[in-house]
Amino acid sequence: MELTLFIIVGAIALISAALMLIGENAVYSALFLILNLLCIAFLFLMLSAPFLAMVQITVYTGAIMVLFLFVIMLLGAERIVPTVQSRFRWLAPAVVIMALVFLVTVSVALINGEITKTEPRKAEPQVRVVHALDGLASLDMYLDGEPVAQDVQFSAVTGFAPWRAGEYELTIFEAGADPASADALLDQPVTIERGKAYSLTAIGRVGAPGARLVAATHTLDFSDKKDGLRLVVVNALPGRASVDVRDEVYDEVLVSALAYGEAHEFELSKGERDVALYTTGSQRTPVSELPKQALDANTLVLWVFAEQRQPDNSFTDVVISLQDKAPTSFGSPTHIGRLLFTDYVLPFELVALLLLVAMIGAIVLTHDSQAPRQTVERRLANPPPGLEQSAPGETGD
Amino acid sequence: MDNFFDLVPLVVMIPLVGLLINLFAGRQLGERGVSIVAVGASGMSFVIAVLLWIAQVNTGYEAAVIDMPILSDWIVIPSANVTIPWAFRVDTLSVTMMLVVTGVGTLIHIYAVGYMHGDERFPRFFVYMNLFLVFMLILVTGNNFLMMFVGWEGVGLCSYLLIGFWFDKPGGVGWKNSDAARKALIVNRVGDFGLVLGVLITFWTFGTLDYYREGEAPIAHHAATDAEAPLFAPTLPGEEETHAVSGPLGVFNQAELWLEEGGHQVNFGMVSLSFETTLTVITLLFLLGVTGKSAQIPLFVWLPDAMAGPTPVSALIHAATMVTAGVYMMVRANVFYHAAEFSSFVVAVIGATTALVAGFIAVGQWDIKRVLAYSTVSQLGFMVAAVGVGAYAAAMFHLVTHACFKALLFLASGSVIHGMEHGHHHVSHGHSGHHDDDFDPQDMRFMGGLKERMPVTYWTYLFGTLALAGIIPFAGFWSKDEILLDSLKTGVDKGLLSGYVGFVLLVVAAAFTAFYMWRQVSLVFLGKPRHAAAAHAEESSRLMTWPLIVLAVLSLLIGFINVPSGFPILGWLLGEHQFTSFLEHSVTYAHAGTFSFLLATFAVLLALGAIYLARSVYSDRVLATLREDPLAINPRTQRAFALSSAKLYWDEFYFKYLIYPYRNAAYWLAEQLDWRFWHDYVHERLLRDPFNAATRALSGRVDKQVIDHSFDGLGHATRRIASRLRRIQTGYVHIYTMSVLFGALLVMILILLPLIRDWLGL
Amino acid sequence: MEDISLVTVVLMLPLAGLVLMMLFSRTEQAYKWAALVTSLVTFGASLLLVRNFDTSAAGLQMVHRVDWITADSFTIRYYVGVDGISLWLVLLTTFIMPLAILASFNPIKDRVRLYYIFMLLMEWAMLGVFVAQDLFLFYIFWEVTLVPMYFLIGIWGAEERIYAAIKFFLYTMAGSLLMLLAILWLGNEAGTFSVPDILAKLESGELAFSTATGRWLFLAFAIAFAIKVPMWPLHSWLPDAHVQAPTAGSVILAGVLLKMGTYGFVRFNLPLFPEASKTFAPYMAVLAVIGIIYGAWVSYGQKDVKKLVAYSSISHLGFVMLGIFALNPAGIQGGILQMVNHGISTGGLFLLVGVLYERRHTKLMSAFGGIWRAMPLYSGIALVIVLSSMGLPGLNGFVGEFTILLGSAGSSVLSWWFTFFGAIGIILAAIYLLYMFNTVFMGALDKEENKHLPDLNWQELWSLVPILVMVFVIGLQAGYFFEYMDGSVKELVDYVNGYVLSAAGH
Amino acid sequence: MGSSEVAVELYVLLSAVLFIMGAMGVVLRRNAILVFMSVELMLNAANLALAAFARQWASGSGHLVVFFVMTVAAAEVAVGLALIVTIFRTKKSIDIDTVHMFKG
Repeated sequence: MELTLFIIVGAIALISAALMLIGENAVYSALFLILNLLCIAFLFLMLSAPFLAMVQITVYTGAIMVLFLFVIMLLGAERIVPTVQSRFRWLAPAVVIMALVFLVTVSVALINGEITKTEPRKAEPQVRVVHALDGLASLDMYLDGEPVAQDVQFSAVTGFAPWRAGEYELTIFEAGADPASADALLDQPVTIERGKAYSLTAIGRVGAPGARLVAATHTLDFSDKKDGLRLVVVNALPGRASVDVRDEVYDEVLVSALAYGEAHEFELSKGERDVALYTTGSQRTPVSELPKQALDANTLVLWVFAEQRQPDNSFTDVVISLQDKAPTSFGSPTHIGRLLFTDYVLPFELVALLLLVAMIGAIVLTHDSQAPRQTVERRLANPPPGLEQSAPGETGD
Repeated sequence: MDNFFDLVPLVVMIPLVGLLINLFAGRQLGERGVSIVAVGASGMSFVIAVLLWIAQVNTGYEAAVIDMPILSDWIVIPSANVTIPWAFRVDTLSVTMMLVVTGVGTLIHIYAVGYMHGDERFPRFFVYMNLFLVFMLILVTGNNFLMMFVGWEGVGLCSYLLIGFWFDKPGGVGWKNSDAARKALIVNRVGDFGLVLGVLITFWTFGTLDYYREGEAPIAHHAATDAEAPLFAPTLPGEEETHAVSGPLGVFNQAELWLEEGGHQVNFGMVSLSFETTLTVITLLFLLGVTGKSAQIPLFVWLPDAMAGPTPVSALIHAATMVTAGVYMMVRANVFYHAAEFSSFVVAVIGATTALVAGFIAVGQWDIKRVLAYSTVSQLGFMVAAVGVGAYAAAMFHLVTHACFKALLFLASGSVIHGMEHGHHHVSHGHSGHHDDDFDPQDMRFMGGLKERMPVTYWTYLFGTLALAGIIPFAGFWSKDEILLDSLKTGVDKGLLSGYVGFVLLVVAAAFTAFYMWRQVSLVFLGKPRHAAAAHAEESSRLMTWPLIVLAVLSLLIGFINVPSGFPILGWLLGEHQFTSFLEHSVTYAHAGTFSFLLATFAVLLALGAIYLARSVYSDRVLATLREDPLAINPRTQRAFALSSAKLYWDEFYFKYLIYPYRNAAYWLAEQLDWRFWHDYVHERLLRDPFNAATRALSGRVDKQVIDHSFDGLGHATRRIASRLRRIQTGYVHIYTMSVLFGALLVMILILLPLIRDWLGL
Repeated sequence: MEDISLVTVVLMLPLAGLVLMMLFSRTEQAYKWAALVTSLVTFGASLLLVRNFDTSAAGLQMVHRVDWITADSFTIRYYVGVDGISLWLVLLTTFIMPLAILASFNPIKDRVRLYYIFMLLMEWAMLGVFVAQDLFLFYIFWEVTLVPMYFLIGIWGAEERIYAAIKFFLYTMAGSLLMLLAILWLGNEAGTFSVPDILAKLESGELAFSTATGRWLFLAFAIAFAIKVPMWPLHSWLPDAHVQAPTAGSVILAGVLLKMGTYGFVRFNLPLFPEASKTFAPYMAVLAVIGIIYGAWVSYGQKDVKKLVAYSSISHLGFVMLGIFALNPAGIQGGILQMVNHGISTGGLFLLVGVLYERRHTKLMSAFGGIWRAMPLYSGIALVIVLSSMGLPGLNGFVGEFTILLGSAGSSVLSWWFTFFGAIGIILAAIYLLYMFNTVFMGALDKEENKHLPDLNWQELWSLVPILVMVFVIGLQAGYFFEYMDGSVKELVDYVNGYVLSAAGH
Repeated sequence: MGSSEVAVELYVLLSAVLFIMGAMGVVLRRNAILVFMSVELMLNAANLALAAFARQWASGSGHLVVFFVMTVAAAEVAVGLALIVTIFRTKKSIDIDTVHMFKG
């Protein structure tokens, strides 16, 4: 499917480029170029670079090409037929030979280069915060003092945010507390690696010995499974030392003997599921039940089984269930923006400066102080004979 | 009393301050102010030298090493173990030299005030004179060879500046003076080349350049038998170590220890020599330095020319002090020379030969100062020969006495020249319109009969002459006698050839000395004036005559400081070998000779005979009608006189075989080899043209099309190159882009080469 | 990102000054002064370098290291710092520049703005060469120095300036291309262009190349540097460039640019290719000694003062090369000090020649004579500088030459013949310098047009006085200067010799 | 690698073809504006390759470089077109063969 699309778009790109090159009329050439650029924008999309595609369309087709068209129109240079034979007739064959050599070289490199065999870099790690800590209305979470999320309500889950890989000290505070002065409610060292996403989950009950932080790990790799999805189950029930998760429709145990505070990740095929939680060994009454739900392929699913103590000291079950598309930051505007303002600030500013200079330069260049505007004649494709003669450097013949 | 030694930097500093004042404020101060500053500086230095001498005597001749204030160590390279400090050494040898330099220097400064009166660049002259004192004192007070070298080259510089002081005299004289100055410095540099190499080897042999370290006393081979055991018991440096390390000892004591131990091997760099051979090499290289500075064969040629400078300069630098630096250095390094027998022999032969050759040449000169110059060379030959035969004390003694009487002679000759100029001025002023261009106030042929016109000058000159000729009881007698005695003794006692050779040559030289000096006295002062200028000459001013008188007295008396043992009456009266025993504290191998009545009588009689001979050749009758020298007329001596007069064609020889070839080779190298061939031919034919040819081949068509109008056929070489280079830049965007693409493609292929190779299965 | 190091500050000051100058200066006068002030401020900042320098440490100091271009297989860094080897050369550069700028106040009347822009650009690039510790960065600065110099010669030079400029450019460029290849090869092998990193890898054995490779690389670097020095027989661009360049151009060329070559040998050739250095040391020393004698000899045959001084550079830098390839602390330290000395003395000589040229518009020695009479102040200063160049003890030239000879005499790779012939250079220097001094300054003032030459004006005087001061300071207190280089040079020598020993031990 | 994705080699090949087409345009066309457009084509070809490799190595840097290239291209076009306009004013032609002032 994608290949077909690629072939079609690529073909259009090639044809439009060729037409642009051989066109006699500059306006047509420009239009073909626009088409070509649009094709490339499309290819960008296919390469999961939506931002670039947008920029390509707005900047290139929108701004640059319009400028081209303006200039062509302004100069009246739509049609230009060479008045004299080129001096360099050997150029064309030479270029063709070079082009062939180039293409052969590139092909050889592509065939022998084994680009695809190189290990792709793993995706950037992602983190999110899950609040399942009973007795705390909302919390702030920090990794090495840097806020991950603030003011997270109980049973809420934040969206994935990209994070740098490394080892961190994970701490949570009561919402609004100053991490510098206040004591952390809980802390836990975690390791964040590339190619993984983490649901940083606070579980248990505030002040109780069982309260802890769990970094539930999702693997961000779907290359080997077509219809698979990854499911993470977290046992956040302080009272249940070990639970089983059963699928009631297929009557199979998805997870068995999940201890308190443990997160288990496993793969599942897509489909509809009706899941309940039992104390290990028992099949009688479910501890907790999930509503029936459909699980899609290529998603990350998180189930956190927790409880909340009511004012009357009874416990209510709280099940946090979430299904996300796998977080791909790659190519997105946020991703690019983040890179732009961190690692690439200097080049970014340089380019900005360059643009400014170019702008001023263009103004200065076109500002013709000597000649009044009106004298710019419309010189068309066929300049009157004699003009060629007056070009400097030619006078010596 | 110890603290007095700390004054030694002042000896150098005071003239330095003096010269700075005169340099920056000379114009404002006026002649009077400048003289006061310059003479004052020199005089204060002398006073301090005297204080140091007294301190020496009172502390039992203990040597001291004093660091330079203000400056810290000069060259320090920790990783190479190089430490060369700015440090002064006060010991009997350096104090002696200080006294001579500042004492004679002060007198000459005073004299110069009168002599230079009215000169346009009066302040500048005294700046140089003080600068000379600074360097000379650094030379003699420095505690290491490199500091000595500072002074060594510095005095050479002053000599250059002062010889060329009148560089702008009209009529070609200015150029002659400048050339003389340049000759002096370059010839000295040749000597310095040897000295530098010697210093380098010294450093790598001993790991230091210090003579002695602080608190270290000289030790001698036979120190054990000496009643006065060394105060300082040196610890032996690690002898097993194969390369020189900076040991705790100065060079001389290390040398002593190694000599005593025997069999020491010197290893540094790629050199490996026995210690004795090393010493021979070092001393021979030092000797090259000495021949330059102290005007010995083969480098003595600069000194006679150096008389182009003002007379006080000749007296101070080219007679009394600077030229004796070589002697001082060899005496300083007496430990080395004593150990290096072969070098000593060479030294003795060179010294004695120089003494004889210069004495011979002096006979044939007409210029009053030139005679004295050759006389100086000859006397320096005596001193060097003395070192060569191991008579270090005698060499120093002769140095001291010679400083007095030769300074006296030069100053007196300056007084004569002054008088002659005065007379000439008087004459040509009186008969305006008539003046002879041939007149030269220094030519003895124009003089005569000045005895009556300039009595003070005459008497002082006579004193100087007698001292130089070695007539008892004048100073020259004592010192020259000691040298002759020592060389004979070396020959007889030790059986060394150098002693015999030295003695014979020196005796003949002594006879020549007496002869040419009396010839000079006769020509200048006796008989009747031979020129109007001489007839109208006038005695010089007090400022000039007083130093003459003082020096004359010194010439008479200074010899008594070292009366030989066994001399009747005087020895008992004045003490025997005072000077030698004074020096012994710092010069390890200074030793005194016993007076030989026979030899002394022989020497005096020889001198008197030579004087008598001179008196008879240059009798009043001859002098009255002198046109040519009687020796030049006499067929028997004609040839010898011509040879002497032509200075043995020594200069001509150098010019023909060294200087012209060097210069012509320089022109050839500069113009033909470097410029025509290397610069033009190689560049254009071998580099540029093939490059252009290649370019043409690559872009033939472009070339053909563009060449016609971008090439200016009449352009000269430069423009041609420029336009040829331009040719590859046609200005056509196509060509540029094409080349860029081509280059990019090449780079790409280069990068992908391994892959392509795989693909092709290579 | 690390803190901005002082070295970066010094390096960027000329550039900052340049920008400010272009933004705010309007008149020619303003341009002159802005350039002067910038160079003076840079000099001041570089003095802080000396103050902050820790003489007990051997390695790089005040390092500033930022990744610049990161690729998978290599990294190019902005990596600057000073150690004992480069410190005084940085100082030399910042010292010479104000003098050169001051000396241009009067002579440069044409395209003033552009001139001072190039001057500051030049300073920036030269400083960059001396502080860069990344081969790639070094190469960039190395090439950048060519551009302003090319224009300085080509626009403000004498009659044959275009020829000289092109020749200068092509010769240096040709040499440095080889160096570029070697740099790329090294960077590719080592995965980094930073010299300290490469050295670390060499030492740990992570990076190793065969003896033959080492020698080829050595030669590739050596040719680039040798052309710059220039070593005999690659010197034929030098007289052209020197003679045609404007005074300040010659001063910079002789004062700093040539040092880039000798510095390159010490900085790159010795540590990177110790085995090759030791193998080639005698051959390099032969060229050095030939250079010493040949340069001095040819100088004596010149008729043009400026050419004489130009050729004397070949002789002086021969000494430097001799010292460097003695491969012992004394030789190398002497060499480094001699680089500074030569910069000061020969820079001074070119300033002096410039003064004469300004007045008479000729550089032929025969056109002068007796100048001392007409211009006493000028001649007095000239005397000191000539003497310093001649190596009079107590002045700077001597200390360098003596230490170099000391090193070469004690060198375990050079035979004593090198010292012997090197020392002959001392005699020959006196011959050509005194010939020059005598013909120009001494003798009778017999040419009418020379009789009323004005003495130094204030710009000329103040461009010469600092040189005079340094001549004495270095000459009298060389120990102070050696103290700063000692640690670094010792480490270098230990490394070179240690490497050779261990190689021989196998 | 997901089979649904098109192999990176294809993208690179496409980019190479586009690039060399652009190059041919630069060398062979004489209309300055067309030359310019060919340059744009080359730039885009390069961008395409960059984006493809960026995906391959899941590196954001590739995208960033593409972004910068685009920006620089915009600047370049602004200046370049300004130049063309200016040259046209003086030369009354935009045939680059008539403009060879870059001669050394």
